[in-house]
Amino acid sequence: MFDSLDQVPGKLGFIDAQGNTRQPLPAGVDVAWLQASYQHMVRIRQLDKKAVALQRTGQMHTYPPCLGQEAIGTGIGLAMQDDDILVPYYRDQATQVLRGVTMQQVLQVWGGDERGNLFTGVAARDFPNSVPIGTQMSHAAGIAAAMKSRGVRQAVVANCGDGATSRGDVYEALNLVGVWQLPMVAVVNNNQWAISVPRSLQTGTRTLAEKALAVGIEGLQVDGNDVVAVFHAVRTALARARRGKGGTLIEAVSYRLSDHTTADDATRYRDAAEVSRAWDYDPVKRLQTWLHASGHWTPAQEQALLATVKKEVDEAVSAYLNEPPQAPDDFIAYVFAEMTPPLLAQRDRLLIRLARDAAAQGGDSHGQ
Amino acid sequence: MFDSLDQVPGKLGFIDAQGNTRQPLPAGVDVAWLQASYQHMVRIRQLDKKAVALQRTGQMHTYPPCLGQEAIGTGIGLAMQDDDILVPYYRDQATQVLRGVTMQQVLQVWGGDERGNLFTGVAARDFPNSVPIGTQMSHAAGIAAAMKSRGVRQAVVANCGDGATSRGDVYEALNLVGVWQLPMVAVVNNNQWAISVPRSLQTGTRTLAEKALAVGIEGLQVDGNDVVAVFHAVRTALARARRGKGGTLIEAVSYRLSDHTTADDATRYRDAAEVSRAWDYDPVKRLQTWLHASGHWTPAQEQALLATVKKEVDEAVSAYLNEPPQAPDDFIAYVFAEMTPPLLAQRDRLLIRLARDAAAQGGDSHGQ
Amino acid sequence: MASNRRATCKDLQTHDVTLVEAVNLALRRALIDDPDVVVLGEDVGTNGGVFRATLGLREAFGYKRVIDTPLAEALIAGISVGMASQGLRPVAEIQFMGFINSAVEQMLCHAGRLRNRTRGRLSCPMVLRAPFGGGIHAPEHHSESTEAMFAHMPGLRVVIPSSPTRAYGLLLSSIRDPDPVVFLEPKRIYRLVRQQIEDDGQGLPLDTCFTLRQGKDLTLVAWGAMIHETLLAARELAQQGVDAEVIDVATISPLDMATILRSVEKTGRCVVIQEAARSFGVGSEISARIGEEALLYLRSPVQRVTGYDTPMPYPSNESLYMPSTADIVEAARATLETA
Amino acid sequence: MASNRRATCKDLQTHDVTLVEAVNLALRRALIDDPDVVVLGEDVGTNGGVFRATLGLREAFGYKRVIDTPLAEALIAGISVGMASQGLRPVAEIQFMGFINSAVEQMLCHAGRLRNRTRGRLSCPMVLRAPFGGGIHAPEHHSESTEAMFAHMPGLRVVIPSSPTRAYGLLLSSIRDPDPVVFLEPKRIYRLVRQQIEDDGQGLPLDTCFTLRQGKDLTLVAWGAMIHETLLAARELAQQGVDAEVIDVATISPLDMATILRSVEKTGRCVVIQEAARSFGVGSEISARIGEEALLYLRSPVQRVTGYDTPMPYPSNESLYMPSTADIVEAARATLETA
Ligand SMILES: Cc1ncc(C[n+]2csc(CCOP(=O)(O)OP(=O)(O)O)c2C)c(N)n1
Ligand SMILES: Cc1ncc(C[n+]2csc(CCOP(=O)(O)OP(=O)(O)O)c2C)c(N)n1
Ligand SMILES: [Mg+2]
Ligand SMILES: [Mg+2]
Repeated sequence: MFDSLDQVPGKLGFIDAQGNTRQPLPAGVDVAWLQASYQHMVRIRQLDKKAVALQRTGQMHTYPPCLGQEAIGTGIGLAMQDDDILVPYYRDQATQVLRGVTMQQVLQVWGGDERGNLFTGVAARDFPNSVPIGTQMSHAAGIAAAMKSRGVRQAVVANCGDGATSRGDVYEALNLVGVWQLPMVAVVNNNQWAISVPRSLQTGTRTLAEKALAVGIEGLQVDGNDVVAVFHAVRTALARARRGKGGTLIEAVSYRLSDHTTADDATRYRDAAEVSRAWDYDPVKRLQTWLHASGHWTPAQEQALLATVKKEVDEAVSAYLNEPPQAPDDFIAYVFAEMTPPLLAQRDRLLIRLARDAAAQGGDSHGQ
Repeated sequence: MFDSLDQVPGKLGFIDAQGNTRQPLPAGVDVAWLQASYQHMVRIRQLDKKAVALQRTGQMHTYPPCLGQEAIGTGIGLAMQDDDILVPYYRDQATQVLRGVTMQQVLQVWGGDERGNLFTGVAARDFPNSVPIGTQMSHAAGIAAAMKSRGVRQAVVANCGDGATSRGDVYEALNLVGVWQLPMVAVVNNNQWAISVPRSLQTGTRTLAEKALAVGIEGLQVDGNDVVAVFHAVRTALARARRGKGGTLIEAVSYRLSDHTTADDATRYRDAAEVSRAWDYDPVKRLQTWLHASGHWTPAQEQALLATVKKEVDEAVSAYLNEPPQAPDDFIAYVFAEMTPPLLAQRDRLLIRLARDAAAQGGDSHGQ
Repeated sequence: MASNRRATCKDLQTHDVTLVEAVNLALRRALIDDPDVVVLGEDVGTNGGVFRATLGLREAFGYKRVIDTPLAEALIAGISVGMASQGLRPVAEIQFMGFINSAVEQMLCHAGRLRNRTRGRLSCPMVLRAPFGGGIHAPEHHSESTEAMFAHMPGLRVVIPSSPTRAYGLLLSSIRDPDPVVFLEPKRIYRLVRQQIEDDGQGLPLDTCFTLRQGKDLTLVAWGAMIHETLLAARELAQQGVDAEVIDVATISPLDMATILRSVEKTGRCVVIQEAARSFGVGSEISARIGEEALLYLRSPVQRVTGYDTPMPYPSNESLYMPSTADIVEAARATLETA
Repeated sequence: MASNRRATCKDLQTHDVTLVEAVNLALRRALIDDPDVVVLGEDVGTNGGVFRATLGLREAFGYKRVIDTPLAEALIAGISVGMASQGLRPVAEIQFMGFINSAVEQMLCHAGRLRNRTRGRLSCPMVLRAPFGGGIHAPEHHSESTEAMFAHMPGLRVVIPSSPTRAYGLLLSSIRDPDPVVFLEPKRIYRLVRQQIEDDGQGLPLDTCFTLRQGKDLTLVAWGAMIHETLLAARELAQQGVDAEVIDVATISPLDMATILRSVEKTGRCVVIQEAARSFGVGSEISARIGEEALLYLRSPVQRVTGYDTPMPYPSNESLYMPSTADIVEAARATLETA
């Protein structure tokens, strides 16, 4: 495979930034599909916006927006089969929601509540997102190895950012995918920045896709703001993986339109001009333009969509805000399958503390 | 650089297994040079043999022979300048001795005595060999970064095995070499095996050299049993590095003719036939053949060499065996620049223990 | 060849085995009993592991269940987490404990947290095995005892056998445990003694210390290879008329303090023996807990016999570092002399 | 803009700074004083670090001395070892202690051993800085306290400041120390108080605890952010007529037990406070050492106030995990009630 540069072609793309069709759309991608993708991206953008607002108003903790990367998550989510497994990173809200993770759960995780990871249904065996950058890639390889060893026709999608490609464990995992020919598709969300560190300071290679060459797997670069390109690349790679033909590294080129997280201030380290140029490539806008121009999306449809989406997100927010708190000892109860004697003692201690503090609250508080 | 496959050409070689010249020898490689290389390889092979014998007779601990890899170490050692720095792995005896590490020190290290790492002269800032596989590559990158930051015209050579290329830290270090354009030459000693695990189970790539493509540095594969090829490749890469043109990954293809270490029994996992075929590519033999055939090496010279080498190695062995032991508290004294209060207390405790045990030895022993 | 033992295992044959052979027997038993068990690591296949702990397993169970990995310890731990999350029961070998360090991140951040993070939705029933400890004249980094590092990590069990019987029973229980276990094998005593083991698949509990010798005068607490010197010390003390109780901690974390406290309440004196560096080790936890919970019973300060706060020396000096029987006897006598 | 301060530093101006600003001031001072000092890490350049500890340093000292690295912590530690071996003085930042784990191998196997391994030929004067501890409602893995792991590693110093003054002085000494230092910054109190610091380049000793409050009734031992609650507890105890001595351990390893023992010999009672998981933590070492060396002075068992043997909860429940002032007061009272 190393002989051919075809693996790392110029960016794969179908719909360009102006909403023009660059090449015939792949099988399975029709107007209904495009409308559905568009709707999902709008939905996620609304969720994202709301999450930031919740954080700004003290109703949520640090949140990593996926603004600008909605096409990646949506393309992946639509390409996956139910019995595939997702090993996400922390900007995969779009994929997760397509896999049945509720918006409320997305908010719950960033609201600091482990119950947000209690995925059900299709997502029941998906991983929660991984905070230590890169570490999730070997989980994904392990899952793929389990699939291969059981001889099932399933595959794993594992995601990470451009910065993550500097981590050795990402290389180790992809190397295993190559040598064991594992059914795994790795999608690098190249949003050009790792907090304040630009892509050019992470690695000396021209593309991130070509890192596939070092591990003997397929590699390609796609326009990560083109949901069709992401979908097509991931679907093709997943089919290949399920057929036992091995893994693929997909570099989805995009841009982080937001701050790194709500705790970050990107104006400190990047030009407003660069960001505003990046908006020209907005994945949502281009799809809207395409749908408009081709007569498959009316202002009325848009209005209706916005209303539906707003309602959906508002409901998720209110469910999130009204969720009763966890039992106080939940953080002790799930460490092991059964609480160990030391943990039982520590739980007792916790409950006594809480009773003490409650009593003190009633009277003259000496708590923290 | 990714555009050109020239970086990973077919193996570079000058003198083939039959001792034939495959292409004109590079500048600087003349008969005297070849004789010197040959002599050094013979010297190292003798040292290696003796070390194994010492281990077999209980006079040394586990030892990793470099049998079959002498050309790699010799080529590197001859290519390096005095003010370059070597970050070796544990089969770099040939390079180390060329850098002024004494044979006695080589034996001392594997005899379990830290003083074997007290290199002087040219090697005074070289690293001792690194036991945790791969970890040395980032030391080398750090040294190269220090050189670059000081603006000196020096470079680092860092070595590892084929198995080591699976370690994430090797990738991380090489990636840094690429993005910071560091003056570092990494030589992968591909001896086909990592203990019992063949090269084919480490990675899915066709060569190890092509891993350079993932980190944006030069990569090439050389015949690691051809001392001229190794020398030429390393010298060229070092010159490039010193000129500020960045790093190189050199895969030196060779074969581990010995057991992994004296604690290993390779007959458990590899064919005798494979090993005997590999002897046909013996790096020492081919150079001898070339020298013989071209009339630059006589049986008398060979005999004289063997005698000299035997004497040199025997002297090293006797120096090694007669080295007075370390002070008992040496293992405490060098942990920090100055002994800390806890360590001072522990040293006192050690000395009391030793006195106690000595007394008990005199009387009726109850030591371990 | 060991691969022929499969049939005989089924017949509940009794085996006369060393500790490392008991590990092998337990792995074999687990592979037979549970199709989800897989063994993985560097050189565990054809080579049977550098200590032969996995000898013959590849021949008996094939490539899919006995897997040589690339040389990457973070990866070995990470894929084990992934496999375990999907219901496999990976038993991964780290070749020497000195090479476990790149796996620390996976064990701390993921193995020990997956269940808690997902509130029970996913779990991580994996075992990370590693030979540990010094005394075999191995090269640098081949003699480490860093069990304290793992004991401090929430969500992990740390289990250390000190005899063939306990190796067999504790390893089986570790493999069957629904949560991750770091299983450390004292390689210095891998081949020290043989014991009769009936291969009946019987596990040993992971929540208890084992009292190896009853005694009333003082309590000696140890684990792993130091149990050997500790028992020798107890014998020597007996010759001197001192009756020592010997406790093998076995499961270092979560720690069964009840057994230790009961003993110390009886004897009033305690010596804790560890090979690891002196400060911030497992022995400190045990000593602290005794001080906190049995202070009034203590007739003498708890003593620790330990290694030094230094790296393990290169082999020519490793015996200087290692706690000896004489050290234990001396510490025991010191506790007897006070108060 | 901070970059203008360079000149003023030279004039020994007094600065009214928070702890994180004191870190910045010390880094700046070290960069000015010693051309071999380099600062490196993720986002330490233009961004000035996610907590702004390196704010303005890039502007003042340029790209060669204030270096953004790729996202790879093992690499950050590993290149620091390499740089330090050649006479540079790398001061590397790990963004959060939760991401230090892939650097463990380099710190344990190399940073702490290079001098010993080469019998003094090479050394490793590096500092690995990391903000640590919980209580700021940060995401998972942003609130860890794993200082015990590093304290157990021979050849490393582990230093933890608890005030702006001590941050400045201890960091300067850490940078100048000829051996590797893990320097952990309690981020919860990064901006809690301001202190006047004269930027005179004066370091503070790395071999001593600091007694922050004299007292005769009991000894409270803590470090890092918990010093805050500990001092509050001491004040509250004072109101109750109890005179507590407060010791800031500061240098966790090597541990200055002399100061602690002197205090406990005076007070006979001790509470050790740590935010880290309860078992196998730094507090256990301190408690064990008191039990071993001051048993006869103890009028009551040493108590530990600690976190739980669980991962730090996601932020909505982190306050349940954190030791509180009330917990310290309660433990103190308990030690006073016994014996
Ligand atoms: C191992 C590790 N190191 C550092 C961090 C802190 N951190 C969080 S996100 C981030 C940048 C990640 O960049 P990238 O991989 O490009 O993903 P992006 O956030 O841009 O989507 C960093 C350094 C972390 N979470 N994990
Ligand atoms: C991190 C680490 N893991 C495992 C080992 C044990 N070990 C020593 S050498 C070796 C194989 C190395 O193979 P390779 O890199 O090809 O070098 P070679 O020995 O063949 O020259 C292994 C697994 C080690 N030293 N370090
Ligand atoms: Mg990014
Ligand atoms: Mg090899």
